[in-house]
Order: sequence, then structure tokens, then C-alpha cells
Amino acid sequence: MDNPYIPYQVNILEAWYETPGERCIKTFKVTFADDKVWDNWNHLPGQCAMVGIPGVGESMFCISSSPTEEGFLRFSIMIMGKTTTALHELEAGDSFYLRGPLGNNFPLDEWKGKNIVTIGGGIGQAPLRPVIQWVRDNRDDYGELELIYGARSSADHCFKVEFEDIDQSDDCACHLSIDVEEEEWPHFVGFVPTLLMEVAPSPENAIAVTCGPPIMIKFVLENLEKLGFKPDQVYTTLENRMKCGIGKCGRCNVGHLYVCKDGPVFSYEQLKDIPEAFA
Amino acid sequence: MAVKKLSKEKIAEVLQELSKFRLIAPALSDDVVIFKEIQDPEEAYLDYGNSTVPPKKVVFPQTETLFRFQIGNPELTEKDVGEEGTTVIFGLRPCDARAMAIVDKLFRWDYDDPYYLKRRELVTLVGMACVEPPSINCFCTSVGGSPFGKEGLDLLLTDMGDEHYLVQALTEKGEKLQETLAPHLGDAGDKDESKVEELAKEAEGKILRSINPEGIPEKLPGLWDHGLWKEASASCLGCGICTFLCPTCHCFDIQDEVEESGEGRRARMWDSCMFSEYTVHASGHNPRPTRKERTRNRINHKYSYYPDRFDVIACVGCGRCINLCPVNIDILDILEQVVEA
Amino acid sequence: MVDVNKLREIAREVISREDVRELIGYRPGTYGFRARPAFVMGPDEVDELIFTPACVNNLASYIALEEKPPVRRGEEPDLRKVAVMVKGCDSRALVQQMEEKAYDRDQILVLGIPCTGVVDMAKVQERFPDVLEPAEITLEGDKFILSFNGSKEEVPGEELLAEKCKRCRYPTPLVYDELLDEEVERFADDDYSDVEALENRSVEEKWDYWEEKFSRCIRCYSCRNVCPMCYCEDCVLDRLQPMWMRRSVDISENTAYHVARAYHLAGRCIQCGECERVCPVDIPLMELNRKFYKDVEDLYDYEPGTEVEAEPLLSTFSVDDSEEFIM
Amino acid sequence: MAENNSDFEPDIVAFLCNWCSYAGADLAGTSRVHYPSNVRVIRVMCSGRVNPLFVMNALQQGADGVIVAGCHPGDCHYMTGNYYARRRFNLMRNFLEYLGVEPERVRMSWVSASEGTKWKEVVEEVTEDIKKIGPMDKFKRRQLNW
Repeated sequence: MDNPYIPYQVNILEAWYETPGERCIKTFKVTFADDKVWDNWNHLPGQCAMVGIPGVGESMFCISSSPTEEGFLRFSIMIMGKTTTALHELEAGDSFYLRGPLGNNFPLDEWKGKNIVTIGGGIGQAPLRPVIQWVRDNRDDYGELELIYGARSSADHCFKVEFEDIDQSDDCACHLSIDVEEEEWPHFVGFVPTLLMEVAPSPENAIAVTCGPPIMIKFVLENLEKLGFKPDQVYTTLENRMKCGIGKCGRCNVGHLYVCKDGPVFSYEQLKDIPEAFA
Repeated sequence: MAVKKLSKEKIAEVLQELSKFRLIAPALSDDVVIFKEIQDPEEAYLDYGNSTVPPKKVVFPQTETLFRFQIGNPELTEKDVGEEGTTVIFGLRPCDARAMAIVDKLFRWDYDDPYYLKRRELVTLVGMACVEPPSINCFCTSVGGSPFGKEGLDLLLTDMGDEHYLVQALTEKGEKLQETLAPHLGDAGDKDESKVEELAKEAEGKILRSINPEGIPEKLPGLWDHGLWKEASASCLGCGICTFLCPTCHCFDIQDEVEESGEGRRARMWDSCMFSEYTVHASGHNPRPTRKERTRNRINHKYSYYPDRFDVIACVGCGRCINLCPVNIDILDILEQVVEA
Repeated sequence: MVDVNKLREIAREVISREDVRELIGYRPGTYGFRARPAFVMGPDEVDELIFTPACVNNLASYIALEEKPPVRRGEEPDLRKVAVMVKGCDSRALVQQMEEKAYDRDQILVLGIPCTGVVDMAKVQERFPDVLEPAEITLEGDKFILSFNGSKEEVPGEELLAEKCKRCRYPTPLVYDELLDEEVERFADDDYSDVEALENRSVEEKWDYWEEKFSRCIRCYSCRNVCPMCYCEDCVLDRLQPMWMRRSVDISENTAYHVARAYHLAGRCIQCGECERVCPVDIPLMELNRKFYKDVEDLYDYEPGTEVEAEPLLSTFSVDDSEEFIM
Repeated sequence: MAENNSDFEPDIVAFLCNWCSYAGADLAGTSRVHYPSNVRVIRVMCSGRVNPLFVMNALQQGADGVIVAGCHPGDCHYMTGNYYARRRFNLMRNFLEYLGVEPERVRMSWVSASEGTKWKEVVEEVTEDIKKIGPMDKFKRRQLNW
């Protein structure tokens, strides 16, 4: 990036709704309008991009596709404020702008040979999706892969179709839950931290990655500790209001760490002594 | 580096010469000292303590365009800062120059900020040593600066108390500018430089306020839940004076602006960590919900986070935040409590 | 002059009451002649309280500025009273806030200070720039006595008195539970000569005047935040959608800001002068507010902050309101 | 600015209340009454809906003048909206004059649904007045400067 403030134009290849409702989630599959951008584009699972529309604004979103999925990037965006509302109005064939990749990534190289558990809630699955995809695409490099995911209801489940596929496959164990009982729901009913205790993954040679609403993370972290996970075995991603995404504008810090530059991926080891991290 | 002398009578000549560049100098707007672009040497006001708004606004303008666009047209046009041309800031105080050197680190950290750095490249800083401290709340000597400090400056002028300024070139840029001004400058005497050192020592002695910052950066993280933050912030109004007037505060907001014609720009503008909406998420959640958290962040940022990353305290002791706080919140008072806590 | 011992004694009684949560008063500042707000939580803290002509802040602002973070589960909201020390002008802010039903009378406990005028701290600073050690200002007759570094200096009141005090109509608080001193009789009045002088200029002169001032504005919003009447939870200036004022700082947006700020105080500004006092770039904000103040008085015979039971000016009307300007 | 502005065609923003003034302007149109084409009409439900910020915003966006028109006193569809507007607008107008905006630029009128001719007269008068004083650029957003 010559000028890190100038975004690239991307064209939407496909766009679909993941979940309905007032806070609906829409996924965009995009490619760069200028093919040459791909030549210098390298991102890793966990990294983010500032996504926006000139005239409206920009917000930070994680790239929810793995670099092993070539030829496109994916973003799953929940409708929240001004920018997301404008983004949701876009369809295949439209375009928006992004700058990135920004921030750090999950240390997937270090995790080679280990078992990996992902624990997601709601839209929090978005940064976990590339991890799962990456591990499945490099299956021999890693041990067991376990996916734990929950949302309020079955309709609120992100990436439903993919979960079905994962559930059918034998390279990943898939544990799903919903908060409240529904007819014909074949999986667990209850909150994600409870499901985690139910599944009770072993901390032995394992890494746990979690992302979701703050209250869920709080209890997941507690439960992981109960299961014997050490702080350096647990990873999460943080988010804060951001403007520049490159460590200049000053607002996204938690303690001395900038979420946009030092994060969004942090080990619990890094965060446990920073009270602001979970504010 | 070369040392020259400038007769006070020739100051207008020098400003005239400098006005072939974009010349920024202290001037009066009503009774308020501001740094502004001047065409005419008459506009410059040199009988000043320091400006209310620091000259950081020259290299980091309060509002600046990042790029322009036309709705419906995919092309984005980057702003060319180079068009602003070679700039000279005349008469800035050593603390404000040092602040720029400190902020440079942030704007160079990992990603180069092209707008800021281009302006820094274009600007030559001509400082004016503080023979008298500009304000009662100056404490530059406590945080690594000096009323005669050279850090960040390209040229330093010192009022010798007689009819002259001593003109010391401090960098290549400064040397070049000194050459440009050569026709107006005379040779310095042998003892002039040692006299400057004497004057500097004298000036340092006139700084009334102080704090010993040793240990503060290391101590601050442990005081996260200390009662001092609630007390220090109780009277805070949440305005932007302390941050906007701080020469090292560099936080900004980015906003898009579109005219009816569809012509628009993405611009950045100063923002303040003391504003309530600074950290508010789109969901409405605010990780720093009250003035207590915001005050704690301001002090921590200057005295802990910044030194942690860049090895320097992000405060140059100019005293502006103390002088102008509407409710007498005093950063030295807070630091004193940190030391005692 | 308020007797400081009496003040502390009353404060001690008040803060000891079970139905009082905190007391907002004044204490000496961190250097020189300054005084600053004090937030007293218990009887052991009252001994730092003072009242002198250096106590410039309008503490009524804090009633409106109070932050109410969400009450945690299991906790009860603290509904006890807040006690506040107010001068005559400041008390009008309380009256106006209550006129607007910002809160009920029984939520506050008012300690009224009959006031003979406060100083313009900028003038004090200019005159005595080097006073760092704790120093005191008192008023004796029509002179300020400034005590510092072991010496005393007398300055005629006129020279240091804040501008607002020179036209103060209400030196004694209009609302109080306890009065800390004898009532002070009105010693000044307002002739609006400053506003009239500006009104009499040509349109071009007026704009030249204001353009210079507005172009200095850095939009730090201290004038808004200090204002006891600016207590909207959701300020139009912070709104991004619709964005009435852009956040960029230029003469057009600054003008819009100052029009919006002043207009929102039309019929509400109680002339405490805090906005003008705190402005770091000396924009004469009171000249804006006072234009409205004067027009409101002339046109609608209304004076804000004088009567709790009154109807706020712009939320009422009279069928006979002036309409000579209507085509 | 008393200069000759014979070529100058001002842009005037008119906020018209839905029930009276907009209908009045409509009547002027359907009756084929000719009046200057300088006004850009914005229909609001009531003159009481006109926030002073609307006026400010119009001037910032380049309007040379602003007209607010509503029902005659006593005729407001919502009973009293125009009375509130009258107070508000009187203060706003005085204030803008105080800042250096010619009072001719900021006008208020009562125009009923049957007063097509009055609407024409109002527009003619305001347009003429503003033509005389010239463009309003004091509050205007400057061409983005870079």
C-alpha cells in the first residue's frame, strides 16, 4: 500500500443474507476491480480490512475467508450503523472499497501439530471461519479440529450451510447450539459456555480460539480455565471503534495495545492483565 | 554547524526573505496569539509568550482532505500535500518543536503516514528560545526538554539581550535556510555560544513547576483502579481543550463529506479522547463510559503507553492544558498523586 | 463576604444528612489565585471548602453533567440529593433547569451564596503572572485584596471584576435552602450597550467582526460542555445522521456551530458567562447569547432563570406576539 | 453589497407548510400565475416544523435567501404550530442580522391555500430584494480547499 488511507475498489461477486431480522447479517464475496491488486495481496486468517463506501464512511471488519480460498475475499457484516446500513443495500455487481489487510493474524504456523478448538457465538464466528477453513485446507499440518458454535436461534446461525457440510465431513467435529428450545433442533440447547463444558475438549496439546459477544467470551474464558487451558493456549479477537486502522488515530487502544495494529488477535496471556480489554 | 548573528533591526528583512516560502509566524487575532500564514512581515507578532493553539496544526491540520471523489465515479483522487510547497515556521518554541519530533515516531510507526510526513519534509522549523518562560505552568525541563531545547528544530534563534539574535543552524535544512538568509546575517562573536549556554541555564532556572517523571510510566499500569482517577476527573467537563491544545496529541477522526453535486471528500480532523463519543461502538456500547476512564486514558497514553512503545513521554511540558483547563485540572497535580500513590 | 467557618459548618451538617449524597463546592486551586470545584463526599472533607471572588465556576453545570452509568444488577440507583453551592447567577441556572423540568426541586439541596462579584481570572493572571504559591483574593469594600508570597496588594474592584458582574441583576440566589450570608442588594444593571454597539454596525462590519472570531474556533466544545443549560443527553452536534454540523473545522461549519449553540440558548441563557470565560481563543460568546437575551426581553418580556413555574420561552407563545417582520 | 447584480439570479429556498402555503403556491401554479423561478420549494407539514438549523443549512449549502411560509394565525392545521414558528423565526432573523446577514434574505410570510397571488407577490419581492443585495456567500461552504 503506497498510501494506506486510499482504499481499493472491490466488485461484489455474490451477496446473500446469513440471518434475518433487525440485526441481520449479510455476506459479500468480492474481488478487486483491478486484478493487479491481487498480485501484492497477502492476508492470513484473523486479519481485517477497513470496508467502506466513499461518501458514507468506513468500518473495520475481519476478512472471513481464508487465503486458501483463492480469487475472492469474504466479509460477513451485521447491520449496525451508518456504514453497515449502506453496505447492506449493495448486491452482486455493485462495488465498495476496502483497505487492508490490516492487523495481525492467528499464529497458525505455531499451531502446527496441535489440536484446535474454535468457540464462536453469533457474528463472532466470522473471524473463526478462516481458521477452520485454513486448517481443513492444510489438514495434515494440524491435529483434531473441533468447532463449537451457538446463536440465539437456529435462524440466527451464521454460515448454516457450511456447518452442515462440516458436520457431514470427518475432518472436523461440529457442536452447535441455540439458546432457546426449538422444534426439530437436533443439537444442543443452551449457552455456548455450557456447551463448551459439555464437549469438554482436552487442553493437551491444544489451542482454543474464541470470539463472540463480550459476555460469552467472559464465561468461555472462565470455563476454558476450568478445563485446564493455560492463558497462552487461548486466543481471542478484540474489536473497538476504529478510524484509521493503522495505529495512528488513537481510539482503539486497550491499555497499551492498539487493537488495529497489535491485534485484533490476542492471546489471553496478553490480555489477562489489561482490565480495559474486556471493558 | 554554522552560527550567525541577526540584528533585530533586520528581522523584517528576514521575514520578507522568508515570505518567498509559505511562511507561518505568530500573529495576533484580536488579542489571541495564533500561528498563521503571513504575507507581510508587519503581521508577525514577536512579543509573544506562546500561541494558544500549538503550531502542530501546520503539519497536522485540524481538518485535512485525504482524497476526493465524485459519487458514481469509481476514481479516487489523492490529495497532493506537495502543492502546499516549502514551508517555514518562524518563531515556534522549543517545546512545540520537540513535540513534533515525538509525534513523528507515531506517524512513522510501521505505516508511514504520507500526509503528515510529506508536510514534515516540506517544513523548516525556526525556533525562538524561551529566554523568559512563556507561562507560569511551563515544565519542559521535567520531561526532557529545555527552554533552549534544540530537538526537532532546524534553526534556533536566541534573543541575546542586546540588539541581536544568535542564529544557530542545527540541521542540514537549517543550514540551507541560514544560507538563504546569509545576506541579512552577520558573524557571531567568539563568546556568543557560551553566552547562549549561560542564558539557557538562567532560563531553566526560571521554570517554576516541575515533576520527577522517573518511575511514572512503570507505576501507572498498577494504579488502574486507584481512587485518584475518580477524583481527578470529577470536575472534568469533557471538553477538548487539553487535547486540542496539546502539541503532542495527535488523535483524529475520519469523516466523509459530500456536497449536493455528488462531489465529496474523505477528510480527517482532530478528535479528542475526552469526548464521550470518541470510543462509542456502533452498537452503543462504550468501553470508556465516563470521564474517569477517559481521563485515565489521557494520562496513561502520555505517560505510560507512549513511552512503553516509543521510549519517550508524550508530553513536552508546555503547560497549555494547565493554563486553559476551565476547571483547573492540573496534569502535574495528577502526576503528583501518581507519585504519591 | 461569606464566613468560611460558617460555610464549612453548614456544609458539614448538610453532608452528614442521610438524604445527601455529595456536596459540590469550591476549594483552592492547584496554583496561584485559582479556585476549583470540590466534590465533598463526607464530613471529613469539608475543611477544604472555601468561597472567595476566585470561585468563578458555575457549579450548577455539574447537576446536569452528572454521569449515570447503567446501574448494575443487584444495585439500587442512588437517589439521594446533591447539595450545590451557587452564586446569584448560578442559581438562575438551577431555576431554568427546573423550569425545563430537568429534575425536581427535591433532588437538589441549594446552598446560596449572596455574591458581591467574582474576578476575571484572565485579568488576574495578566496582572500577576508569576504567582505560583497558594494565594488568596478577598473583596473589601470596592477593592480586591490580593495576598500572595507574604505580601498584599489592593486593586480597585472595577479593574479585576468579571464583566458579567458589572451588569448583574441577581447577586442573591433566587433559589436556595440555606443562605450562607446576608442578602446582597442589586448593585448593577444591564444596559446592553455592548449588544447595541454591535447592532449599530453595518452588515459588512458585523460579518467582518464575527468572521475573525469564528475562524479562530477550534471546536473544542468547552463552551457547550461548561454550559449549565447544555444538558441534552444526545447533542445535535454529536449526531452523525443527520449530520447538521460537519466535524470539519472551517468558517462555514464554525459559524453553523455558533449559530446552533447560541440559538439553543435563546430564552434559556442565564448569563453566567461561563462559555466566554472558558473559551481558549477568546470568542466573545456572551455577545451572541446576549443578543438573544436582549431580544427576548424586548419582544417577549421574558427573563430566563427567574421563575421555576414559568413556561420556557420557546415552548409557549402569545397570540399577540410581534409579527411586524412577517410579509 | 450595493453593487449592480443585474445578471445575478438568486437561489431561494422556501419552506412551505403542507396545508396552506404549499397549496397556495400550487394554486399559483395551476392558475398559471407567473412568478420568478428562483425559489426551490421544500414542503414541510407545518411552519412549526422548520428548525432554525434548516435555515442555517440552506445558507451553508449556497442559498441566497430563505422563505418560511405558513398558515395565517388562527388557521394552523395543528392549531398553534405557526405561533411557535413565529417566535422562533423572529429571534433567528434578528440574530442572523446581528451576525451580518441582510434581513431581506431571511423572510417569513403567511400564505393561505387561496392566496396564489400573495405567494407570487412574496416571491417577487424577496427575489427583487436579494437581487439588489447580491449573492450570499458568508456562510457558504467553501469549495473544498486542497
